[in-house]
Amino acid sequence: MIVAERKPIAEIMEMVGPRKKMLVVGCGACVTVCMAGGEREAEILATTLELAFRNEGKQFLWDCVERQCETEFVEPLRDKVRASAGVLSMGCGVGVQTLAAVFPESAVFPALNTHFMGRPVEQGLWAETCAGCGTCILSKTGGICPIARCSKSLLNGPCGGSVNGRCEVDPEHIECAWQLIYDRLEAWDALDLMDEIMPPKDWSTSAHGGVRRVFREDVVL
Amino acid sequence: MDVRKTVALLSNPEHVSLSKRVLVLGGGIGGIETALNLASLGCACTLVEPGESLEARAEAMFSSHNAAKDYAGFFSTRKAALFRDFRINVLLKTRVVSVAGHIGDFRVRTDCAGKTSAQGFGAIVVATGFELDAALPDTEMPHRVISHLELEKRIRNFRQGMRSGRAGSVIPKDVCFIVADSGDDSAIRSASALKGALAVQKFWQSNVFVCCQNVGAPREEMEKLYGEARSSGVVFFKFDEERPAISIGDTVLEVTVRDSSAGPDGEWKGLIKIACDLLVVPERFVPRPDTACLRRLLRVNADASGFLQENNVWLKPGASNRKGIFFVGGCRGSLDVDDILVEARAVALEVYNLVRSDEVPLPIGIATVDAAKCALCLTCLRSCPHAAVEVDHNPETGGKAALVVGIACEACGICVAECPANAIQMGEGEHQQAATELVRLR
Amino acid sequence: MKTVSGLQALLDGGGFAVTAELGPPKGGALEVVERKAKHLVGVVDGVNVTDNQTAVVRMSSIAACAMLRRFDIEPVMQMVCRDRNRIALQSDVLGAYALGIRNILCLSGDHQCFGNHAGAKNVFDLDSIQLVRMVKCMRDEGRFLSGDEVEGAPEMFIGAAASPFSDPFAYRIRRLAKKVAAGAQFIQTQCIYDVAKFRKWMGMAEDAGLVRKTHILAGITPLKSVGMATYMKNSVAGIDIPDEIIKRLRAAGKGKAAEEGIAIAVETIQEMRALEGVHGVHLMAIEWEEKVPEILERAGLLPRKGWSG
Amino acid sequence: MASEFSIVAFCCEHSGALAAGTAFADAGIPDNVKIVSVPCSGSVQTIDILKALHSGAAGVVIFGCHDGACKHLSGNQRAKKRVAYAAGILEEIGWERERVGFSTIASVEGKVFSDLLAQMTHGLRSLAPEGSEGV
Repeated sequence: MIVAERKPIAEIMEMVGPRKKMLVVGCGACVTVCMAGGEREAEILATTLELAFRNEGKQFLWDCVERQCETEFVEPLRDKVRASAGVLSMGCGVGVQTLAAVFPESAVFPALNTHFMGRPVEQGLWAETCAGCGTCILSKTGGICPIARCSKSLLNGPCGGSVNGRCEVDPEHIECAWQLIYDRLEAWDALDLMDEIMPPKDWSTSAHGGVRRVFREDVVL
Repeated sequence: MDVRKTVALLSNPEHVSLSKRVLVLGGGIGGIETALNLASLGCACTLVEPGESLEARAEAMFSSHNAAKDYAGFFSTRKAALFRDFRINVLLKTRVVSVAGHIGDFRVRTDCAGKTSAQGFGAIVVATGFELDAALPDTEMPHRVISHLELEKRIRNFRQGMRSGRAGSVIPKDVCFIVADSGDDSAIRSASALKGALAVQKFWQSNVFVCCQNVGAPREEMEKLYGEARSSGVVFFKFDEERPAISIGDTVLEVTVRDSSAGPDGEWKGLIKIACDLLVVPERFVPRPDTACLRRLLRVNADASGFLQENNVWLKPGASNRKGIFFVGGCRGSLDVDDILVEARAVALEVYNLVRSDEVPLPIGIATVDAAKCALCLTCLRSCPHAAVEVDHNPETGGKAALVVGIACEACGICVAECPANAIQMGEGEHQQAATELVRLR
Repeated sequence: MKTVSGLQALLDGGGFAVTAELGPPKGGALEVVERKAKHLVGVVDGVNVTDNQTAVVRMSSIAACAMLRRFDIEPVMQMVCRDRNRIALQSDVLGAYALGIRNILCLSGDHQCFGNHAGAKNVFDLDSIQLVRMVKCMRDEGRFLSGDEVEGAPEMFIGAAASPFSDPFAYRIRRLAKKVAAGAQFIQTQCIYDVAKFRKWMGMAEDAGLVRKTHILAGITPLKSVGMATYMKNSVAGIDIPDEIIKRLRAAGKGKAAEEGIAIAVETIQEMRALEGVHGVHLMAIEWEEKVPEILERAGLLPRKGWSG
Repeated sequence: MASEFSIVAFCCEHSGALAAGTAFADAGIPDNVKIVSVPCSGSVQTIDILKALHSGAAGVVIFGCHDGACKHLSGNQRAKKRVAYAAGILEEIGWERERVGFSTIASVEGKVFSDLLAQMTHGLRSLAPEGSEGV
């Protein structure tokens, strides 16, 4: 899922600016699960902002949609958006832009910082596991992605910064992905995969190749 | 009709029937006693033991660790009773693979040599015991610094050797024991050291020194042992905070201890050096390695050192964070056989009281999930302190959603507070949500 | 193949090579390069010029290498994958060759979080092994990574690094083998203090048949103080300093630790010279270039025959 | 006691609420304190705390059970963390952390209960003026 985190309130307050009435919109999908922007957080943010601006008598309404990235789910907000001077989206960056696209006449602001695609390692801790590079190599790396999980995205084994299974970039928090890959492949008796020289990656399918699209002719109506 | 009410009714039928069959995990003395007590109360039991027989489990009990008595005879009598009892089904070489469900209806899958089977139980009693970690201080002469268990083995071999006329190994001339206070198991360690000291003196006629912090709890058996040891010539040194230092020379070990017992003039605190050729130190009692796995399967909590049952005043001895799951004996850190016997009886009664009636009233004010709002984030499942939440097909929608199992819910409202989708409400009961109360404040 | 690298000529001819390291200045000051170079002229067979080491911005390696040639020093250009994509890397290899640089050490590069621009976007388009292979392909096949033809193949002597004390230890030799297979003709190692462990690693390299396929230069860094030693031991990944070394430095007493550090370096060099398969030493005297002649003198490695150009 | 502002005290029914009862019987509880009984301190949500302040309370305190005495095992720890989170939010909007608090208490500690509230009242009085309006 997409993992995000609420922006500092001060930054959000700056975005509010002179607006007297705003709508906070949560999203019921990924950001609910990662506890950044679901119904609960939308309510908390709206209440917090009313407290923060209590002397100016500003009003913050809130609502939450099923998935903020879908036009159909966002559309029903039209009246509420129209009645507000602006929208604070608690969706990921995709949700923010969907709101902005559906309501081009309204000012839409992001209340979250969208971080990465990842998984909850434990309750309250999320870690990046996929970089969305567009050409998956997990079959060669024991199901552990070095592009997302090696600090240098190396493709041919660990650099000299791997010590005791940790990455020198932040030994306390980052595991060396290549140590994990090594251990997994060793257990599978498939270490010869790590003897192969992996050729330079074609990054054109990743964020480096220009704006990306996925197109399925058969499902186009 | 209100969807929430419907869900509440469907997921919490008013009458919940309970299975009376009880699963007992572990075939040591705790497990055997629990099963026998339950059977005598009329509960059918299944006792599951991963080992090939129950004897291996009992070995720790025969050793001198367990207070001052000799339990070998007692154990074999109880074991015989266990196998005789038609209400008790003993499964050897069997492990628990998965546990689903809740009190009254735990669905447990077990594995016996690759063959799995499933059965339902009303309650589960864990009696998987403890283990001794004989890891000793790093030394280049490991055979000269040994654990209590190793000492017992050596004495046993020596005696067998004597009987069969074979020459034994070299007999140590001076033997030193060190026993430091270490919490709950101090009494047992002391008993072990005292019994070991007496045995060494009796069979090897060695000079025996015991450096201790405190000679155990004031128990009658312990006093007796201590008296016996003193009168047979065992020399005691008592130390305070400063632990004895051990230095290892080429041929002898030297223990340096600051003796804090008052001398004749009432002031003397001497630094004493004991040269010995065998040093005996106690093992550590640790949870069995499978305890952590069992914890995950059963979704129960442990204390900081990994023993089952956390330290909480609301939990009666043997009770867990989950209704219907109990702990007996070594797995929760009880080491003394006499204590374990009492525990087994008490837990059997608790279990019996829980499952004796065909139906139990549902708790009042339990939480309910609005399946339509549930984002399946699993937060409630992870944060419920009583493991009362499941993710299952919702009876209302047919789709998957979190489900608070009424009979296991303790109505604390923690899941309500954690849910990021605002999808859980406290049921209509005596508890009103804090937010409702607040309305009055405005 | 036409030999154009003096270092390669020495190593391929069976000589024991000595390389040193020179960190370019954090500015455009030519005189700093000159001052540091002065200590190294005539006493080493090549000088590595670091490429924004520890991700701290310094004068470019390529420019400093070109300057060293003016001072009669054979440069070894270090090139990291952190700051350039494949386009820039190939372009710089060509530029370096045009400036007379004949040795290249291909590295992944320290992560930018260790430097003075932690917010920088890193590149790592290629990794060090892919870089080695790319340079080899440019040289031997006259082809860019794209397959296009190179006009004037860069005749580079290609090197790579090895970190024998990093983990997983068992994989380190397989990784070395990958670098050699990719085209690494010489290997400079991370600094060595635990000689016993390095011997074990060399044994493994020997068993894998690698010592005949590449020239291994053992990395040496003299320790200046107890503080430096403990810092490197605890905070620098891939550096393993045995307690005995630290004890020796400590025992030397205040003001004498540096002297002891040099003595240790000299001893280690001598041990390396005696070690089968080690074809040279790489002396990384960090901001201590002036001590290089003394260390080499004491290790019996002077005079050098020098670079004949 | 006449007071210019109010405090909301969320009280666990196993400890805080009982301590409130004891305190009430002993010396009474000031009018400005609104007691809200909850099944567990861990059931108090961040939004509850913010809403209390939004409704005009000058301060919010949660009374949970002592460590190892929470009927729901970890409820008091959850409450403590949530109060810290709410305090962080307040700090972000320029309010004082001291406006929210968490205390563990036993049912018999009526005096402690009163003292803690008196302490909080005293502390809040020195803070001005955000929370003091709108009661």
